[in-house]
Amino acid sequence: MPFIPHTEQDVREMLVTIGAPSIDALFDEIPASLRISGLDGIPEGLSEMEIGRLMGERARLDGRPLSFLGAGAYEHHIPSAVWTITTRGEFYSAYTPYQAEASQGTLQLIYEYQTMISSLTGMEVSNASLYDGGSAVAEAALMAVRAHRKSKSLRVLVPQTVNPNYRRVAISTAGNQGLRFETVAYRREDGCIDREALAAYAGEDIAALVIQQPNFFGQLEDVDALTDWAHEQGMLVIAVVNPTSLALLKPPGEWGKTGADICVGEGQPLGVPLSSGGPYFGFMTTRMEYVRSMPGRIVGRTVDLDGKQGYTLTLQAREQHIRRGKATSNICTNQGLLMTAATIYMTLIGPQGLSKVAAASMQRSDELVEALTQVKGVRAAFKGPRFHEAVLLLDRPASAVLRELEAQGILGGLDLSGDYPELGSALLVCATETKTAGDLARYAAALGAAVQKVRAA
Amino acid sequence: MPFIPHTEQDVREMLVTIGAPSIDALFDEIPASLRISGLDGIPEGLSEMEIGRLMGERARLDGRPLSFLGAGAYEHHIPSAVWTITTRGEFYSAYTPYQAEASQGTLQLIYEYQTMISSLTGMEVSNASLYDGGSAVAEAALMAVRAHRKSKSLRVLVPQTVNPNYRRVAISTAGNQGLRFETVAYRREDGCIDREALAAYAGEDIAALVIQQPNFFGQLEDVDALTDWAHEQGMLVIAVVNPTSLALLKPPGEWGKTGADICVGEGQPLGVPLSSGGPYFGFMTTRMEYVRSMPGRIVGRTVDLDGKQGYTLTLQAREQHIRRGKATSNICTNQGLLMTAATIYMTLIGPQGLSKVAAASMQRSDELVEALTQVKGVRAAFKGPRFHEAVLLLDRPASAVLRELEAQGILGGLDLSGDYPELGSALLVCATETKTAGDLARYAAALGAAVQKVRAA
Amino acid sequence: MNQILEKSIFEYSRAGRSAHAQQPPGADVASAAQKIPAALRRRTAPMLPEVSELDAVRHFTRLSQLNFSIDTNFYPLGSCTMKYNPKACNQYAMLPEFLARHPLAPDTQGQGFLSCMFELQEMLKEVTGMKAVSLNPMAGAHGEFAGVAMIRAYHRARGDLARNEIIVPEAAHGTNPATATMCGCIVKEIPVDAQGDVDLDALAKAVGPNTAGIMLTNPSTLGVFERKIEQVAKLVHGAGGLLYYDGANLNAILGKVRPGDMGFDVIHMNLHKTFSTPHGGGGPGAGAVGVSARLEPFLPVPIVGREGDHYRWLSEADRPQSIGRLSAFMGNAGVLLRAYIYMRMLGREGMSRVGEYATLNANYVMARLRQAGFDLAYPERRASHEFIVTMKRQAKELNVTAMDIAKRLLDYGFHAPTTYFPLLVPECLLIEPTETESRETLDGFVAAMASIMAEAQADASTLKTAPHTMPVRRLDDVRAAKQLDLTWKPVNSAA
Amino acid sequence: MNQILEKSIFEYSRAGRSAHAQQPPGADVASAAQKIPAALRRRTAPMLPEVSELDAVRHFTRLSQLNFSIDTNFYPLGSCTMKYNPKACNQYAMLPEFLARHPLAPDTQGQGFLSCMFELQEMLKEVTGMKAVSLNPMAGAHGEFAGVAMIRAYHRARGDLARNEIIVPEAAHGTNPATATMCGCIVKEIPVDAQGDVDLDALAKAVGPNTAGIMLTNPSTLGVFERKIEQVAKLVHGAGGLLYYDGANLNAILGKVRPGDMGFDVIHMNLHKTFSTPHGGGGPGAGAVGVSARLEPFLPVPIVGREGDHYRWLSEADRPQSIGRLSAFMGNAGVLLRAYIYMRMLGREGMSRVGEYATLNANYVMARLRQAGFDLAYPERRASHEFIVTMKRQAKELNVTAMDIAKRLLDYGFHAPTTYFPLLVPECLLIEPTETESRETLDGFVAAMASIMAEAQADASTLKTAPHTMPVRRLDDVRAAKQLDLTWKPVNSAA
Ligand SMILES: Cc1ncc(COP(=O)(O)O)c(C=O)c1O
Ligand SMILES: Cc1ncc(COP(=O)(O)O)c(C=O)c1O
Repeated sequence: MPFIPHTEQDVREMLVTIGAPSIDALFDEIPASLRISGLDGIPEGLSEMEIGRLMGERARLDGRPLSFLGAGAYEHHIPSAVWTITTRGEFYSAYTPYQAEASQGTLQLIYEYQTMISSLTGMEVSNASLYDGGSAVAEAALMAVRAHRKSKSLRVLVPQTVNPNYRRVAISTAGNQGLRFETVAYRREDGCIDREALAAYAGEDIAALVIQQPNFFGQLEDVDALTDWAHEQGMLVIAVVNPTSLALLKPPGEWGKTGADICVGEGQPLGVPLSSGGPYFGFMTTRMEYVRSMPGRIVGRTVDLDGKQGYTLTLQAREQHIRRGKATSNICTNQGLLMTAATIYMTLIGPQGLSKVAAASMQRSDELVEALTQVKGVRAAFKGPRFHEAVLLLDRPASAVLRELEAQGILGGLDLSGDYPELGSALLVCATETKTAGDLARYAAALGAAVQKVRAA
Repeated sequence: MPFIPHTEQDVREMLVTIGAPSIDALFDEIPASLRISGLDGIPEGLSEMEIGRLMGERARLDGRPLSFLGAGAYEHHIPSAVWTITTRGEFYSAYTPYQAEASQGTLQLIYEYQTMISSLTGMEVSNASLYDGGSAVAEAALMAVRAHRKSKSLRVLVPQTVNPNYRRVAISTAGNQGLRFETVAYRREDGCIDREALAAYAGEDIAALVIQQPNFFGQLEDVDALTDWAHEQGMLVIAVVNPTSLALLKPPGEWGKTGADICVGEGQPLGVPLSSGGPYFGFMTTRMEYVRSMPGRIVGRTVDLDGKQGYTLTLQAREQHIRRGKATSNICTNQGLLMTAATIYMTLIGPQGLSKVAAASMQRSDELVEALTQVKGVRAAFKGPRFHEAVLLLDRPASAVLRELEAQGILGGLDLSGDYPELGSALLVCATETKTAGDLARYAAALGAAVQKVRAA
Repeated sequence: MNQILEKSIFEYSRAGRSAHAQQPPGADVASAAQKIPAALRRRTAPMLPEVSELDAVRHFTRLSQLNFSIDTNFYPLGSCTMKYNPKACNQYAMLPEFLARHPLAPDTQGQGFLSCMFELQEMLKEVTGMKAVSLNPMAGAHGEFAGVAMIRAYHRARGDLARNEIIVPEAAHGTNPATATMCGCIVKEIPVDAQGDVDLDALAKAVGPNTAGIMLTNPSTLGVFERKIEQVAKLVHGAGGLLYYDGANLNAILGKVRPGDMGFDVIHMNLHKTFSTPHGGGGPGAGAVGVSARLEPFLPVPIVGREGDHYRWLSEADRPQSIGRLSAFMGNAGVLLRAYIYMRMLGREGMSRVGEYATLNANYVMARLRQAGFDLAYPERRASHEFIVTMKRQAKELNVTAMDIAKRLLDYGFHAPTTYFPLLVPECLLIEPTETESRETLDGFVAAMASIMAEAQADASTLKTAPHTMPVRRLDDVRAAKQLDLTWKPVNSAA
Repeated sequence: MNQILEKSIFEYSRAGRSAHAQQPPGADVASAAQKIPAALRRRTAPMLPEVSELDAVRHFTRLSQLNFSIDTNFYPLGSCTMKYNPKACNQYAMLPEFLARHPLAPDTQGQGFLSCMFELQEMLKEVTGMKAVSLNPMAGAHGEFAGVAMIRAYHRARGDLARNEIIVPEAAHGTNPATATMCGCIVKEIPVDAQGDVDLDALAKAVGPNTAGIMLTNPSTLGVFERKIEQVAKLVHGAGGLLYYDGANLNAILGKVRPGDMGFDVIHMNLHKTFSTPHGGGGPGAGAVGVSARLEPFLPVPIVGREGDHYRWLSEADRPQSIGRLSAFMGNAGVLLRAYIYMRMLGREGMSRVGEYATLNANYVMARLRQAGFDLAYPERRASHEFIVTMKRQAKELNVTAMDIAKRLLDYGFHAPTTYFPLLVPECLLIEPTETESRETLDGFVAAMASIMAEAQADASTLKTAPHTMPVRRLDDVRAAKQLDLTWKPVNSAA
């Protein structure tokens, strides 16, 4: 019996101890009318050897195309040590560290994570992870509304330059509590928040402004001015950031005169494989004054009976298992293992390394844009500084071009026509430190051919 | 500096402590005439990301053909847990357990290994591994000569049915001490040791007879009669066995009236990946009476100062670090990690599982022979019982047929024409539990086509 | 477990040290920074550790050894289903192609992955008896959220706008009321009776035209099967409400009875419990949701659909009534792969055995602890896959609490059961052995419990000051919450 | 490290239990057995454990925690070069294609693997200054064997049949004389002088017409560079002998001086030392051999050759004078891949830094221990990558031995240095920090040594009964060797 250790003798003797005639008798409190006799729709069990073969075949089906996709999930080098250690049974198969004395490994690691991510974002405190970047934005909006001292407003401004999927998640999640997310247009010339559109909200009672930096287009927003403007309007500022970029970009804690109030983002770039979209983790940091409004677990350092330092979950009164219906969030299981990987990643990559990853990614993406815009009919959509993504405009339908590229084993970027039809045929492309000059050249050549082919068709 | 932690400040301060002006000065005892200034022939260093990419490309070059090769290295299912645990840093990066108190994990594991492999081979004691199956045969021959109480002979009989590479290794290794390996022919009808050829040695002063079971052709030797004959002649018997087969085959400890004297073999089938030929491990077991003649490390159970049970290396007086020129062998570093994997493998597979692996492998190889001999011009070389390998005779040159198969992504077996030219065009093929009916059918179809193509050419 | 504490990674850090092989070659930080407008540039480096690769490996390896885990210890944590996580699930979910696949890669570059997801949906439908499944939610609570959001969307779609009350039994897990609140609902708690079943009278009084639905787990968190489930369903449905099944306890009934057959309209499954994906020291999980036909249109997107031989994502366009997206991409894909592998390895029979042997183990430990003199919260009832011991008597007589027992168990090499949940049973220990533990391990646990009881009678201080063999002794939680110390600060800095 | 002992895996075993998912499906044992003649069949099952997968995982995970290792502890084991084993080397050597490749697969199905091997040969030639390399030997001692066998083959090929004496300095590692014997040679030991250099007079007396060669490591196992190496070479070559270089200490001189330039004719390299492949609790290693031009024809096969763009194995046919094969296939291929990856990551500069920083670390620890009052075996000399402390004085004055220090160090979380080797220095500790350890770790080690010395002066019994914090206290080796207990036996069996 796979994963069940019982011998026939065990079962017999255990039933005697229990005083039951059969295992089936243990289910005698279940109304007979409800009992089923089996699960005919489930295939027969496979041995590990068989499932290994099957999964190998399926993996090969997926292939390994050369990808220039970004849009919220980024291909970065992951040091071998990261997952070698992360998947050690003691991390992999432990539960939430409720028994602190038997969980100092996980607890200390979370404390170290909190330190790193707080410093990276320039904020004072962090939780131990949320589900992903999208849900972190939703939680941040709920938190902003909850934490706002002066306003009871349920309105949150979410510019169009915020990842459209984050906006969707925020609406699906926080919309249920009546939060209203209002979009703000972007400027066509630089792909940044349209300050005039924003100015229209001046003087209104709004809980928070969400600012994504770099924004969904990869462009850099003028975060200081935006933050100060929002604060002047009495709004809190929710920063949505790419952690890699923070090696070079001003951290949210330093935006404007007083810094953003809540900072969230997708932790995936920090050592988490792309893996079809998950598991990733959302990070969230904030000012100490808002710590009791924060959702999710938090670890604190304390002392034991002998005065020895140790770590434990703290501020649990915010959480559902204590506060139930009045908790700051319903989150229970979080994304601990991914946070573990990220902590090891940040340790291995270090401050210099992260700067280099960020710089190399910027360089590669600049070179990519340079190379691709040599192709006839391809041009950059926006002016102004970027991080490691860019929007390209094509004179032929992006979907058709992407299909041609796919046939060459290249994933050429994200077709923006669904979310940003006003851009026409637009592609969001990304290159990180993992791309070589050869990769870029290969893409450029293939794009030239693809555009020509589509034009000819 | 990859893998060097020193900061510039560290270096400066450490040199002050040492009292040396520079690192270079630390080499001032080396005659200047010998100093080199660098290693120009070594390429520049690669980051982990770059080497990862390079190795990925090289791995893809090697491909993943469907293989029916055996001949001493066998494809078996390896439970995921085996290498997950084996590569844990505490096993992977530890040294030989010289400090027993800080190495109880490795030591207890070796003791458990010794128990398992002794029982599997039906012998009393085991060492903690030798380099591989081939070198184990060489060590066994040396040991037999050393341990033989009555004979000083340096002659060892090694039938042709013993893996030709094992014979080569034995000669290259033990030949230096004057051991003479004399071959014994096999019978053409059943591929087993020719008893008549053997009988020619009756009455001679010979240290040992080597018997491989199943033999190199996959055929089963009449081990009882051979063992008894050898013992009657005053020879020791060295058994060379496939550990998987021992789930079904009589263990060497029970061969004939009193059992073989030394048992060795290649441990690879027990959870070790094929990996181009290594690292594997040689196992060696023997009777208690010969334990002091055994090469390699041995672990014993003992007690500590408090009378608590614990494990330690023992009988070290046999070994080179104590006995130096008079040691039983020069072996020092062995194949501990592979033995670790094998111990976990044997634990996970269990006695029933190993029987099933052996049975399934026999079945698959019977089916393979059945399917392949349907092809015109292909027939089985030998009659008589087999384990999981078989020799096929082709009416066209094996090398040409294999090349055709390779083009279909199939490694069709080993061409025996080099080592056994008397067989004509012969292929040694193997199928284990990893092969499906579909795999066999694919091979059979491809073989049909290949033979036809060669015939046409 | 290691007993020696490990210093902070920041104490290893030295300016200028690095794990050099991890840094991308040829990066020109200065010129990249130059391209960033000065005002947007970072001015001071983040405080990430500056250590060698060996320092990092050694530090985190040592930290790992400070943990209990399934791979090292029996972990009978009630409600959490801490069963063996097969290594194969991890290995095959981490095949290079799966890891490298970008979430926005087209369906055509993911037929392998998508086929696994489709089949997982189908299998989850079968084991739960639901009509349709969405794999998006990333944990149980996230699944609850999806479920309650669908209930609300359902009522709203019917113009039934007043229904904003969610009923939960008092024994419910904290996520249930918290979820209801997150969905903008009002929580109504109802009591359970002395046998652990829902108080039907109270329920009858609670339901009404505002009832959106009820959230139940069955077997409940009291470790017993809700015998009146059919009446409950009738009452709630009769009042126009829907039934939500908290699948945290699905392990208990796998292959024996299905939520869909009990009348539930929506269910979440904790794949990290029932389907053995790892808990990872807090996560990730996966909280797939299943629904009856009437809720199908509201399922969160994306969902995997099959058209002939081709698998593709169904999104908002295919499901216009969907409650929408709950994650930026499609949930915890890698966790789902692990669950898929696990389910395929177990297969039809294996799946049914889970419930059987989880129940056998729980009833066995219950029987043996009862013999050893422990008080059961529901002595008349069968245990489901878990059961409750109450230390109420001992708390009075010996002044030892459930927490003392829990801490002392750690010294015996066993992780503590869940303590103080469910809240309504005083001094409770919720014990869930799971089906993957051998009888010898269970016997060892019972022996430890008996020995601890004897210690309590001899000298309770051994328990009150436990644990004694962990890297730290009992930690001061009150201080942790009062003197917040949430990030490491350099010794010289003004903390 | 875990302090709690783990019971034997056989104590977990129960008849009929199994890790079921590991068993091949559809195997029919009875009918397979039927095909085996009754006399050849196994009658009783082997005593392999019958346990669940969880039991196995838990048992071996717990066992692992009972070990010190590089990944958890500083391990200054002299002569063993216990440096960090980069995780990348393991990960990329274990790519599925590499693991699946059959050793007899044709060259055409292995150009990726073979190109790595070829380049590894080339790199090893460069760092050693030798003319040609064979990767076959599976450990240092195996490489020694190959080397001495080649020396013999060389003399034999020249008809110089009397040369069967191998000279080794008394400080040589045990494998050196053992290897000479294995090769059928006679061992002649020669002394070293007070400074640790070879006694040239003794050498001059030892060489002669029977001299096959000399085996040396340089720096020697005394931790010092053999300054008279050029004279040694001249003397031995002059007498018609060849020079063998034991590469165990190559780490010390990487990029600074090359054995080939010193006059050595043949060398083995311990890839598991200098090139950081893991020690694996005892192995595997890899003992590639390099030779000067005159020995090239004798190299063990197979060797990787390149023809244009194509790599192929060279075998006996290509190298008719080869000493032959030393392994069934081609040595420890997977270990060689790890060494290749390591060397490529280090590259040209990194390779030279190894020797520099290994030497820096050793001289630093030596200087600090001297300050702390420890006696050095060769106080006048530079340390190479290792050095010797002698406890001779303390043994007399305080009755504490090198072994006592070693055992007590374990309590401080440090693996002990090599003790009682080389044999000629009384009460010696051979200390090799390696280049991958940080200064802070070295300082911690020195502090521990100083503290132990203080303990020795205060109350030597603390040391004599050490270790105190390991899972077991000092073990009775004498009993282990006298009352041999080498396999587990069921309690009921007559043991
Ligand atoms: C009964 C019950 N419901 C819901 C949950 C929440 O699940 P998750 O932690 O996956 O969010 C849990 C988890 O502990 C639980 O035990
Ligand atoms: C100086 C010296 N020579 C030779 C050897 C033997 O090498 P191996 O253990 O790889 O066989 C060693 C290993 O400890 C050594 O230190």
